[in-house]
Order: sequence, then C-alpha cells, then structure tokens
Amino acid sequence: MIIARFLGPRVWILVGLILAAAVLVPLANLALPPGHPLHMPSYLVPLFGKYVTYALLALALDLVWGYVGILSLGHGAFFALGGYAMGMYLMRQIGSRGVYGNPILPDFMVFLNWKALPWYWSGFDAFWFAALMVMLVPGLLAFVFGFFAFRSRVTGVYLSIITQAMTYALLLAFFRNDMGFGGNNGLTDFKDILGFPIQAAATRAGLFSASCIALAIGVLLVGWITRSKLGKLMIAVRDAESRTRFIGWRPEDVKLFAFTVSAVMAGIAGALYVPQVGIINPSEFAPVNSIEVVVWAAVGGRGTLIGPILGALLVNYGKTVFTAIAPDSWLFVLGGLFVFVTLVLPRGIVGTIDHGWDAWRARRRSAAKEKGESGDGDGSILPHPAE
Amino acid sequence: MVEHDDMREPLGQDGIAPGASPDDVAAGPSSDPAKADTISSVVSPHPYAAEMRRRRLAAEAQGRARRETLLYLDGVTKSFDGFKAINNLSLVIERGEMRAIIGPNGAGKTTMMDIITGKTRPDRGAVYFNGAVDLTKHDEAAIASMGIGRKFQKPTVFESHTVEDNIRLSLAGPRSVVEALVHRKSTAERERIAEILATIRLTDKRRTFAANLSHGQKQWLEIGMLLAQDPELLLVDEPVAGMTDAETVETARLLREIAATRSVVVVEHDMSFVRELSVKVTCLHEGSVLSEGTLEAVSNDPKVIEVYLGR
Amino acid sequence: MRSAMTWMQRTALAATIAAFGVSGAVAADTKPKGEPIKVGILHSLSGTMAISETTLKDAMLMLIDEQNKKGGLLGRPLEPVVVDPASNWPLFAEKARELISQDKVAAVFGCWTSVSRKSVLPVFKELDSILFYPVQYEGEESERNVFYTGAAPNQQAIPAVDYLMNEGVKRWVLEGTDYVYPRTTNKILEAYLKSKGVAAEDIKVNYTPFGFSDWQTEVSAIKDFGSAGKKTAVVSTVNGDANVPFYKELANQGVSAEDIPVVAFSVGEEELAGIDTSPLVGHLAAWNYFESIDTPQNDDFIAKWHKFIGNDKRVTNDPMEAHYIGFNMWVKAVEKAGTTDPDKVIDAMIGVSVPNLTGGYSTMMPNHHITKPVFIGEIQDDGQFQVVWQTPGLVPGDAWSDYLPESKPLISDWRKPMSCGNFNTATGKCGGAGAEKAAAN
Amino acid sequence: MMRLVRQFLVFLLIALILPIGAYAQSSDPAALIQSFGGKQSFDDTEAVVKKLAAAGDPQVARALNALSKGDLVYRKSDNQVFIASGRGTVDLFDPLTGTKVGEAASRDFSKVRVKNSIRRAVTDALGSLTLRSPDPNTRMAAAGTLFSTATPEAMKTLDAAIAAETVPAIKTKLEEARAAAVLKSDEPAAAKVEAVKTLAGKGDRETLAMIRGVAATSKDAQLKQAATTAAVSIENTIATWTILQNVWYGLSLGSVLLLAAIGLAITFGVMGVINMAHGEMVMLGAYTTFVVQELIRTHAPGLFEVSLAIALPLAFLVSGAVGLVMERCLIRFLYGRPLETLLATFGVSLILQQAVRTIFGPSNREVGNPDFMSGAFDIGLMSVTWNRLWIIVFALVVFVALLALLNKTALGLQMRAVTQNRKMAAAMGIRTPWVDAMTFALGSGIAGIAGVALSQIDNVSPNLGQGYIIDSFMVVVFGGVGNLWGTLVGAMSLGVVNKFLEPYAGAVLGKIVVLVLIILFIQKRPRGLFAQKGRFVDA
Repeated sequence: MIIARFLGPRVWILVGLILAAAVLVPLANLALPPGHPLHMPSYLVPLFGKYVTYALLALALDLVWGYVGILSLGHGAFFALGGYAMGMYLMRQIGSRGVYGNPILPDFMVFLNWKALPWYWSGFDAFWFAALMVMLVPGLLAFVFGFFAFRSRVTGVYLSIITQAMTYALLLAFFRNDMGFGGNNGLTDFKDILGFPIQAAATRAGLFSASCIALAIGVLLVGWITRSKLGKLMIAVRDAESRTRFIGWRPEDVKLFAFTVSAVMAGIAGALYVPQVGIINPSEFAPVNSIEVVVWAAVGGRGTLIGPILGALLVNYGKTVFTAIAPDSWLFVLGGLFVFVTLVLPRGIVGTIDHGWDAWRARRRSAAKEKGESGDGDGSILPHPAE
Repeated sequence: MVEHDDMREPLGQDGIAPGASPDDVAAGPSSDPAKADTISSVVSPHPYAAEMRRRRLAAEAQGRARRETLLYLDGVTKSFDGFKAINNLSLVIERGEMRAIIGPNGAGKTTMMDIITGKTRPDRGAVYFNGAVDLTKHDEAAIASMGIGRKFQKPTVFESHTVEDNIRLSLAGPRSVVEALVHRKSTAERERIAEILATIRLTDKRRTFAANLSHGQKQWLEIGMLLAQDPELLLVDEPVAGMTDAETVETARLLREIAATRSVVVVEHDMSFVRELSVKVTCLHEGSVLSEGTLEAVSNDPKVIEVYLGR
Repeated sequence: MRSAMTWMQRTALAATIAAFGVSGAVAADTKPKGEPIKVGILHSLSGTMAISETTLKDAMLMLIDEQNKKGGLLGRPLEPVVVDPASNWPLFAEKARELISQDKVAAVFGCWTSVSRKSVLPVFKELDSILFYPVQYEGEESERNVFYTGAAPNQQAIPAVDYLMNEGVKRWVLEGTDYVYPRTTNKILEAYLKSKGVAAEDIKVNYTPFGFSDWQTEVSAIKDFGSAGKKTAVVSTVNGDANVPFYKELANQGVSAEDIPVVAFSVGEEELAGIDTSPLVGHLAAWNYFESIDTPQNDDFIAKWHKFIGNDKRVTNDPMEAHYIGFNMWVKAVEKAGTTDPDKVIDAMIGVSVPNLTGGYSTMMPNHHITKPVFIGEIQDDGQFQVVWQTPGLVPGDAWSDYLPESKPLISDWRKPMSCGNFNTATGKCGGAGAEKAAAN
Repeated sequence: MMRLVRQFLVFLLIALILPIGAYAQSSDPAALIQSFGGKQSFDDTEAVVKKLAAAGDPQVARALNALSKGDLVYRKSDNQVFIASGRGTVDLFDPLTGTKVGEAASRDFSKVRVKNSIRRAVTDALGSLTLRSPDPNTRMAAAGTLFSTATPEAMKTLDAAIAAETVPAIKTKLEEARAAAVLKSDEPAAAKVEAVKTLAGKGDRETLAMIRGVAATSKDAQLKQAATTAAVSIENTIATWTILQNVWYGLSLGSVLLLAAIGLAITFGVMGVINMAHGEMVMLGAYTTFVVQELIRTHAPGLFEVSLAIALPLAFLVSGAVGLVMERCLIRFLYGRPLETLLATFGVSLILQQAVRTIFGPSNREVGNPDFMSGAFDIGLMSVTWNRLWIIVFALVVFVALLALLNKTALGLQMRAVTQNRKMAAAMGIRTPWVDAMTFALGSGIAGIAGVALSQIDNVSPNLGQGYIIDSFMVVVFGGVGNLWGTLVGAMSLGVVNKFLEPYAGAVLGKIVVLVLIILFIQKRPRGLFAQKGRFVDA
C-alpha cells in the first residue's frame, strides 16, 4: 500500500487510537451495564462525539493553516454549511411527525405561512443527495472563493479578513428568515437518521463511531497529502511563496487544492456534528467560532497531525468543565489559556514536545559527534569536488 | 532588407508576431533598425505611409534580430508612483552568454529582474525570451517553467525542508498539483539530485534542514535549486553579498561552471567578484543602460566614473 | 463500586464535585436535613445574552435561598446547580444534558431565547425532565416537559394592540429583529389587525439584524410612515441590545409618544436601566408584571431582591416574576406529588395555582402555559413604568394562535387521556411528536 | 367678490358668537384645575383638560404644561392641586398663578396620572391657547401644532392670529395651518386652490398626504389639477431631500465606523498587530464615560454638561494604559508573528470582557446625553440630530489630530521610521521598543476616545466592543492597511453605500451586500483602496 509507506509510525498509532475509541466507547456504553466501573454514561457519548467532530474541523483547518499558511477565519462557515446540509436531510426525515403534521414542510415554514418547499430543499429527503451536498456545498464555496482570492494573490491578513467577511455575511444571510433555513432558530427537533431514532443510545454510539472513523480517515488523508511531494510543496508555499513561483509552481493551485479539501473535511465534520448536538443554527457561522477553531489548532500545535486534534479535545473538554465549575469566571481561564499558550508554547503542545525532543536528540548526537571527530563543516568552505 | 518590402504583413501584427513564419529566419543578426529607417524614408513619399513602413520594417528587423537572442529587452519602462525605476531600457543576452550587470543602488537592477521573471509588468516596451516568447504575457510560474531561473538577493530557500527536498521540489518536471500528490521518487530523480548536490558542494548536507545552513550555503542551495530547474537562463541577484572572500571565489567558480552550459545574468555590486567572473559587463543607471563592454572598458567610461564617484 | 471509577467518569464528575463545592456555600446555613434536591439553573452568564440572563440566575438563587429558609422542600434542602451555557445554543443542549444526567437535577429553570429553548427541547424530552421557561415567546409550542411561565402572544401582543386601537391608532409599524419571535408575533398581529379591518397599506413590517445600532434610516422611515395623516403606532419586537440605540435615535429624532407611540414586548425595567428615559416618557410596554405595581407581595419581593443582591438600585422585571411563579408552582407540585420524580410532578403541575406578584393568582393550565393579567405601562422618567391599562381578568396563555391558519385547529392538553401538545381538532388526531408520547403512555 | 363678502360675514358672526359661547361654557379656571385632584380615571382627567381648553383662558397653560410633564400633584389629605418640583421635600406652587405657596414632603402628595392621550389633549389645547403668547417660540410651536390639528372652526382664530403676527416665519406657519384648515372645510374650490398653492411651498410628507387626499377626492377639475401639480412638486422635493438625507446618514454611519476603526488603523495598519481586543479598548472608553458620569451625578451634578469633555482624556489614558500593559507584557514578544498576536489578543479580549462583567455587571449601563448632544434640528426636509452631527465633527477632529501627530511630531516621525525600517531606526538611536509601546498605547487610547463617542449612541455593555471589531477590520482592510486616508475614505464610503442600500434591500440584506462588495473589491485590489505601492511591497 502506497499510503503505508508514506506515513510514519506516529500516524498509525494515532489512527489506531482513534479507531480503538470508535469501538471501545460504544462498547463501554452499550455492552456494559450501568453499574459497571467501566461503563460509559450515555450523556458522555454525544459529548465526546461532538469533540471528535471538532477535532476533525481543527484538523481541516490545520491542513490550510499549519501546512499552507493560509489563516482562514471562516472555517466555521464550511462546518456550518455541511451541518445545514445534514440538518436539511434530518428535517425532511421528520416527515409528518412535526407539530403541525405537515408531511412536506418543516414546522418553521408552516407557521410562517410558506406554501411550498423552496427549490433548494428538493433532493434532501435522500441521504445520498444530502451526503453529496455535505461535501459539495462547502467544497464549491471554498473552490469559488479560493479561486478568485488566490488568483488575485490575496494573502496574509487580507485573506484572513475576507474569510471572516465571508462567514459573517453567511451568518447574516442565514439569520434571515426569508432564506428558508429557519432563521435564528435554525433546524432542530430531528427524529431519525437513516431510519434509526436519533436519540437512541445505539444511534448515538453509531454516530460517535462514524465521527471517529471520519476523523481517522481525515488523519490518513491529511497524513498522505502532507507527506507527499505536494505536502512538501505546501510547506514550501507557506515558507517562501514567491520562491515556489520562481521555480515554476503555481502556489494558487496548491492553496486552492488544500483549501477545497479542507472545506470538504470541515463540511463532513459539520454534518456529523449536527445529529449529535441536535441543532444547527446560524450562530455556527459566527466569526468568533471560527477564531476558536484557530485557537484549538494553535493550542495543540499547528503543522502537526496530532496537535489540532489534541487541541480541540483539550480546549473543549476544558470548556465543558470550567463552564460548570466556574460559570462566573471561566472566561478568565480560557482567555488566560490563549495568552499562556501563545507566549509560552508558541508551537503548541505537540510542537513544543516535538521541538524539545528534536533538540534533545540533536544535542546527544552532536555530543556523540564531538567525541568522534574534531568538528563539522558548518560555515567553513566545502572541499572542492574532484573534477 | 529591401527584398522583404513587398511582404504585405498586416500592420496590426507589427511588433507582436515574433517568428510567425519560418522563412523569416534567413535574416541575419546584423539587422540595424536605424538603417532601415533611412532607406524606407527615401523610398516612400507619403509621410504617414512612410512612418508605418518604417515602423514595420523596424519591427521586422527587430524580430529577426531578437529571434537569435535568448533574452531581449527593448524600450522597457516601468514607474512606481511617478518614479521611473526602469527607463527605456534595452538589453540583449545571447545564448550561452554570461553577463554581469552592475550599477549603483536604485539603478533598476532588481526591477529589471522582476520584469523578466513576470513579477512586475512593464508600463511599456518589449521583453522576449528565446526570441519568440513575449514574457510580459506570462506569470512567474510560466516563465520559470520556460527555463528562466532566478536567485533572489536575500537567499530564499525552503527552510523547513532538507537540502535534498529543496532540490527535489525544484527539479524540472510537471508542475501540476495532482502529479505532486501522487509523485513517486525514482532512481533518475535521485541521481539528478546527487549530481546537483555535488555541483553546489552540499552533498554531505543533503539531510540537513535548510534553516540550519550558513548564509553562503543557502546561496549555493538556491543556485542548486535553479540548476534543478534546468533553465536556459539564470538570473542571479547579488550572489556573494555577505559572503567571505573564500566563499566569493568559490561562488565565482560555481557560476562559471554553470555558464558553461547555459546563459547567466549576474547582478552584482562587488567589483572584485565581477572581475573574477571576467565577462561582458553592463552598467545600469537610473533605469537605463549607461555603458556596456568589458569590465575594463566600462570602469574607464567617464559616465560610469561620474555616476559612481559623483560630481 | 465507586472506588473503581474509570478516569473518564472521574474527570467528568470533577465538574459535579466542584459545582457541589460552589453551591455548598450557598446552602451551608440551611436547616433542613437529608440529601439535597438539586435544581438546575441554565442561564447564560457570558456572551451576548448574559446581559439579560444573569439577573435570572440571581433571582433563582434568591428563590431557592428563600425556600431553604422556609424549611426546604419535602424536608430536604434545595441545592442550586449553576452552569454557564455562554450564549452558545449547542452548549445549552450539552449543559442541559449534563444537569439532568450527571447532576441529576429535579428540574431546570432556564433559557431565554427561543433558539436556546429549541436547542434543549430534545434533551428534556429524551431524558424526561422538567424545564421552566420564563420569557415571553412566540407560542406555537407545547411540550410535555416544558412549562411556559412567560407570556404567549395572546398574553402580551394582542392586548397591547387592542389598547392602541382603543386609543385611535389606525396605522401600524411592526418593527422587529429578524428572528422567530418577532416574525411569528408579527404574522399573528398582521392577521389580527386585518381581521379588525386594518388595510394592508396601513401596516408596515420591517426587520433589522441582531445588535443593530444604526437606526437613523429606520426611525426616519417610521416618521415618514407616520406622517400620512392617520394616527400611527410602532409595535416593537426589537430584541435586547438593539433597543438602546433604537430608543436613543427615537428620542433624538423627536419621535414623541404623543405623535407615534412605540409599544415594546422586549423592553422592561432591566433594558431601560441603560437609557436616560426622560425623552421616552409615554412610550409603552406590555408585560404581565411591572416593578411599579403596588401590591404587598411585590413590595416584599423587591425588598428581598434588594437585600439578596446587595444593591437597592437593581430593578425587577417580568421574567423574574415568571421564575417566581414557576418556582412556587414547582414547589407546590412537588409537595402535592410527594416526590421530585418528573413524571409525577408533570402530572401534579396542572391546576396548581400560586399567587403572582401583581395581586392575583396564576394557574398552570393543561397546555402548560399559565394564566396571567396583562398590563400596559407607559415609560416614566425614572425608568419605571406606569400602568395605564390592564386586562379586566386573567388571560390564559394560548399555545397555538388562532390567527395563524395552520395552528388554528390545534389545541393542547397534557391531561390524560388526551396527553397531547398539538391535538388537531379538525382531524381529531394528535399530530406529530405528541403521537409517540401518547402511545407510550 | 361674493366669496370675500361671505367670508367676512361669517367671520363677523363667529367673532361675535365665539366669545359668548366661550363664556357661556366656562366656569372658573381655578376651580376647573382643582378638579384634577383626587383619584380619578384617565377619562376624567382628559375631560377636565378639554374643559380647560374650551375655557380659553391662557392662564391655564401653566397648569396644563405641568400636567403634561407630570409635575401636577394633589394633596392626599384634601385633594388640593399644586405644581410640585423637587424630590423628597418639594416646593409647591399655585397651579394658576405660579406663585410659591410652600414646601412639603412629597409622600403626602400624589401625581395626577397622565397618559399619551391626555398629553396629546394638552398639546392640542396649548396650541390654541398659546397662539397669542408673547414668546415667539411658544407661538411658533403652537402654529406647528395647529397645522396637523386645525379644524375648519379654528380658521377664525388663525385669521386673527395671522393679522396680529409680526414675525414673518411664524406668519408663514400660521398661514400654512390656515390653509390646512381650509382644505378640511367646505370652503369653495377657489379658496382651496389658493390653500393648495400655499401648502405646495411647505412640501413635507404630511402636506403631501393632505394634498393627495384633496387630489383624490376633489370633484372640481381646477382644484384637482392644482392639487396634482402640487403633489408632484412636493414629491420631487422629497426625493431630492431623501438623497441628501441618505448621504447624511451614510456620513454619520461612516463617522462611527471611522471612530471605531481609526485606533485599529494604528495598531493593525501601522504596526501590523491584529488586535482582537481592539473592541474592548472601545468598551473601556465607554465604561470610563459611565464612571465619570456616575461620579459627577453623585458629587458634582453641575458638571454633567461637560462630563464628556472630562471623560475624553480619561478614556484615552485608561485604554492607552491597558494598551501599554498589553504591549509590554504580551505583544512585544510576538512581533513578526501576526497570527499568534491574533490568538493572544483574542484571549485578552475575553479576559477584559469578563473583567468588566464582573466589575460593572452584565447589564447595560446608563450614559446620559448632555443637552448639546440631544435633539435635532431641520434643514429643509432633513432632520439632523445633534449627537450625530457632533460625532461626525468629533471623528474628523480625531482624524486630523492623529494625522498631525503622525506627520508633524517627533513621536510620529519615529513611529513611521520604526514601521518602515526597524533596524535602521534602531541604528539611528531611536528606542524602538519605546516607540512600539507608545504607538500601541496611542492606538488603544484612540479606541478609548471612540468609546466615549459611541457611548452616546449605543449600549454600554460588556458586549459593546464585539459589535464593532469586525466592521473595524473591514474598514481598515478596505481602505488599505497602513494608510490613514484609506481608513477615512473606506469608512465614509462603506457608510454611504450601506445607507443607500438600506431603504431598498433592508438593513440585513444591505449589510450582506456590503460585505460581499468588500470581498469582491479585495479580489480586485488585494491591498485595499489606498494600497502602499512600490517594489518593496511583497507578500
């Protein structure tokens, strides 16, 4: 297998861990009786499932930010679009079980006197179509947006700000009830997914496993991309864009590829997120959410595969804990954490550990070298090659 | 020249259609636009027709002249906010030639490089590569793929990559994203990399991260990356700035070695280095050519002396 | 065997333990013995909604404190569990789940925005717990696990319009923030006004975004609309934050209450605390409670509130009264049922009647809404309201509006045997979600 | 001719009858005023007002005014009515004469309760009662009121008032009011045509509605023609003024954007620090204003009018100091890593928000408008509010001051030197860390100043800053990073475009369109409106 050769052991350990979670968590929840010491309480399953989709989102962002150097402040938009596509499918699945019993129209359309389903809702009753849209809509938006932005060489903070403008515009647009996406309340009150009741423990466990598998595939995909020559090129674009241009590459193509792939990943994350939290509404487009994703990646360590995943899990778990134990002051903790990480751990947790490890190894190696030979050639003139 | 008078080329193509028909290749490199001007003005009585004809002939003559060149700049002008960085600059580089370009700060050396490599579009003027390709119509990546390599003043290498990967990314070959994604290393590639590393004397640093190289080594790596592209023309901007004397000598040797198989344009301040290269020298000043010739001739040119030493 | 807890359980429970510690301090001086009954408080303490919801958290803490002083509930102390859903709607669902599953609270008092309620609804249904929702809302909902102690549209919007019609208003501007509550309320009002013979060209509907702050164009459009020679009024469903700049612009452009009165459904004492109200005297609000209402219960409540919060400038408002009513109803229902078991309490709630702060009694009806008086108040220069009109009796909350075609045939009755939140009188069937529940019972 | 004679006769008749009628109805005004006393329904109160109006004695204006303002009280013990002023211990005045009659504790008195319809009745009553007031402003107001309330019966009163009026502006208003009365009456068509002509000059929306009504209902061809013509001319006038009004609103919104963004133009534009806590600097400025006003209210109420002037330097210092601390303790370690600055400052913004929430509470705080910031005046059909006007002026003053600071002072020179070439500046002996700190403090301080201005039109709450941060970044990026003029032009053009879109697209869609336009614009000009040019600019 090509992939196997490309990926190092660390990636496989990571994928193994994720897949183990995909199996063990549902087992601990479903197979073990509630009294058992290893039993996983039901309420934790969707909570952890949510973290896993966040991890996938953070990984998607890391592909563009960590590897290509595009700081997108609008990745929440792709996440939310994927979520809306899934939400629309789930809404259609409600069928006539809505409060008004209308077999076609979702409740919010009924009480706002909509007479027919808008054209863009058609097709969403089929899962395959919704699944396609989950990838296609964010992907297409990213492609079109990226195509123009990268071709015009919009870079750095300018790009960050217009991605923010993009998600902000979408936020406002989805707030509008006239858009037909439920306005501020968004889409909610889902009943079932693929015929399984959405609130059943088994469905929850299944969604959790699906999220883990998606994350594992995401890790493999990002691992494969970043370890290919293209991955090297991405880093090259990140570090010296004009140099890549002058050796004949088109950085805009590289960026567009990464941006689009990343948006599709974010869309999938969103689609898995929605059935687990039970609601999708415009606040997912809020610029602050997108900034938070950046924070996860930064805390964990960008430019690594494990970093963003770890960051997303840690920050969100911290948020869960602190909003409960210190509801009046958890923002101090969260804000302090961001400041601390950027000041003390600029490479993020994983980056710092990696760096420390490399430095330690380098020290050992150079110490060993010094014992053997008198010096290395650094800085001195190299021997003239024999002609 | 007169035998081409009857060719009814549409006027609109003047100055654009380089090497459109293969039979034009007959014209020699000695074509002189000024001469064409004199002759045509005698033949044609009507001033407007004469002017058109003069232009056409001049363009044809230039076309023929340029077809033999590797790099051809004519009447190039570029200004930034009213400041003319390049002013009616004309310059010709022959195939296989190595040329040194000198000039004080602000003479327009870097802007000239920007224009050749597609980073900057000139306001006016023609820029042709290989006689046929209008460089003003292409972007950096396309121009690089055509075979023009450029080394920046400040060494620009991919610091997070190893020396080997730096070269690998630069190797000539397809430049599509998909290819890069599914690319597999081959023996030929490995050999080519080894060859380049040997040329730039970095063989034993192949696994070192570029960030950990010395300044001089980065300069060489960058030259190596250019070589990997297998360019016909190399533009080298101040390759020895910040180098020790020994490194400078080594770099000069490296460049001469490279120039054996391709054309090289070196922009440099360092006169001893230029002397070391011992090639034809062009001196730029205020965006146009001040003097051209051997270093000896140029450095004795009173205009050059005035510019460098001031009034 | 609790000693053999997994790390996962342990870390997840860390939250509980700490919450226990925090709330333990509050409950420390209580006399009642036994294992405490936990009460969840689910109000945003940070983010955009903190501005409104924090007060409600404090009000709940006070009510629980008072109850403990009275000897707790069923002889056991009450213990508040406060969490911060941070104005983040999915976080509301997560926190609700945490409160119910992990903290095992007996009931939850919380939410403000419709979307936060919609977000937690599935959780309460799934885990079969109780939510008390204290804010006026758009109606069109009746769930078994939710008790709506705020006003339904017929307990606020329609009486307000009736009052203005009496005052001779012929032309209407329905100005709202673009979200579900204003949209639905305005739909209902439009239908209601048209049924009262108001022509379509005499109704102007306009929506602005959340947190809108530049009202120049809108206020000037209102002025223009109002200069057609007919008496004009503005019905404002403008949301929280946008109100201050809206009122400031009204005052500055000289739109006085005499010319074009503005009646608001989301502006209470708390919102006015941020504005100099002297230019706004005479503008109106419709609520079920005003701080200025002069009754012994209210005086007592205000005094306790000032003492509890340690600041006698803090105002009281309608949602606080809603929590007061809801909490007392819950206490009464628990006492009636003799247990905090949600199913029993839900059944015991219907028919429970407790005193409200305006001198009457409010009763929980079978549709899980309550009966309330409706007051129209005029803004005074001290930031309070003066009641200028009130409904002659109590108005029962109507979950399904009679002025929307689709909801007209629906009724709600959670008593057995119907046990349905959306019974369709036209088809004679319990439509939608209620069907499953009814079948399960 | 006949018409004139008939008019005269009618006038004569009414002039004779009116006083008799009035006297016939009237009872003693003092006694009438006393009947406000005691608990009574709103309808009772309104009836008394109507009676007072009918009595036609200008003396009752004082009592009516007091009633409308809520100053009219009655003693609980004997229902006697007074005008009261003050709190706690109140001064009591005779409601008819206005002479002081004593002091008493306010708890012994009850307000005579009023509501809108009563206030309106009072205003209408005052309209006719004060038409002959010696004070021109009162007369002006009365004439204005009469325009919308004038009935055909009021024509005679108006005629008398017109005859006696000496101030031309008031006379015009009275004539307009009379014309409005004529249109409502059953005067002959010719008189109405005259009236329409008079009103065509007034040309506001209220008049338009009136004239349109005439045009629609009139059976007289000539009158119909005149009304239609007048309506068209008024519509044109209104259309022109609408455009001007939109420009004004746009500039006003633009000035708010400018204020919010100008500090960012320094910290982000000049220094390249993506300061996500910028909005919180604005918020701190607003809270400083609140604290200043609060202190003034409790300690020196007389200074309220100058509270903003006091708050300005303090807000600058507070926000500037916070900015200084941020720069010294945080940002200076992050130079050259703009995206990490973003994260760190985002953390700071969370901390600052929560800190303010902890100290001041989560709800809105009241910041009052001094008198000079309140109210509006009219230019033609355009209503200009004072606070908006002052904010535009203030924004421009801040802009010019900042420009001067950057271009004319030593600090400005050093700032520009450091941002252009840090190493060279350091080599020239400029203490670059100090300049960095000062620049950041300056940007933050200006944000604080903006907070003072924004406290006048927006909520003062912990969320204040959040509402402006995105818009501020848009303005700076749209205008071109590193160019103050770009920020000015960017803010103003975004404001105007927004306000022109708003009436057609609505506020929500308008804003979306503006955002999309910005995105498209950045594609076209990736470095903003006023891009820095030159070959050294690189990505």
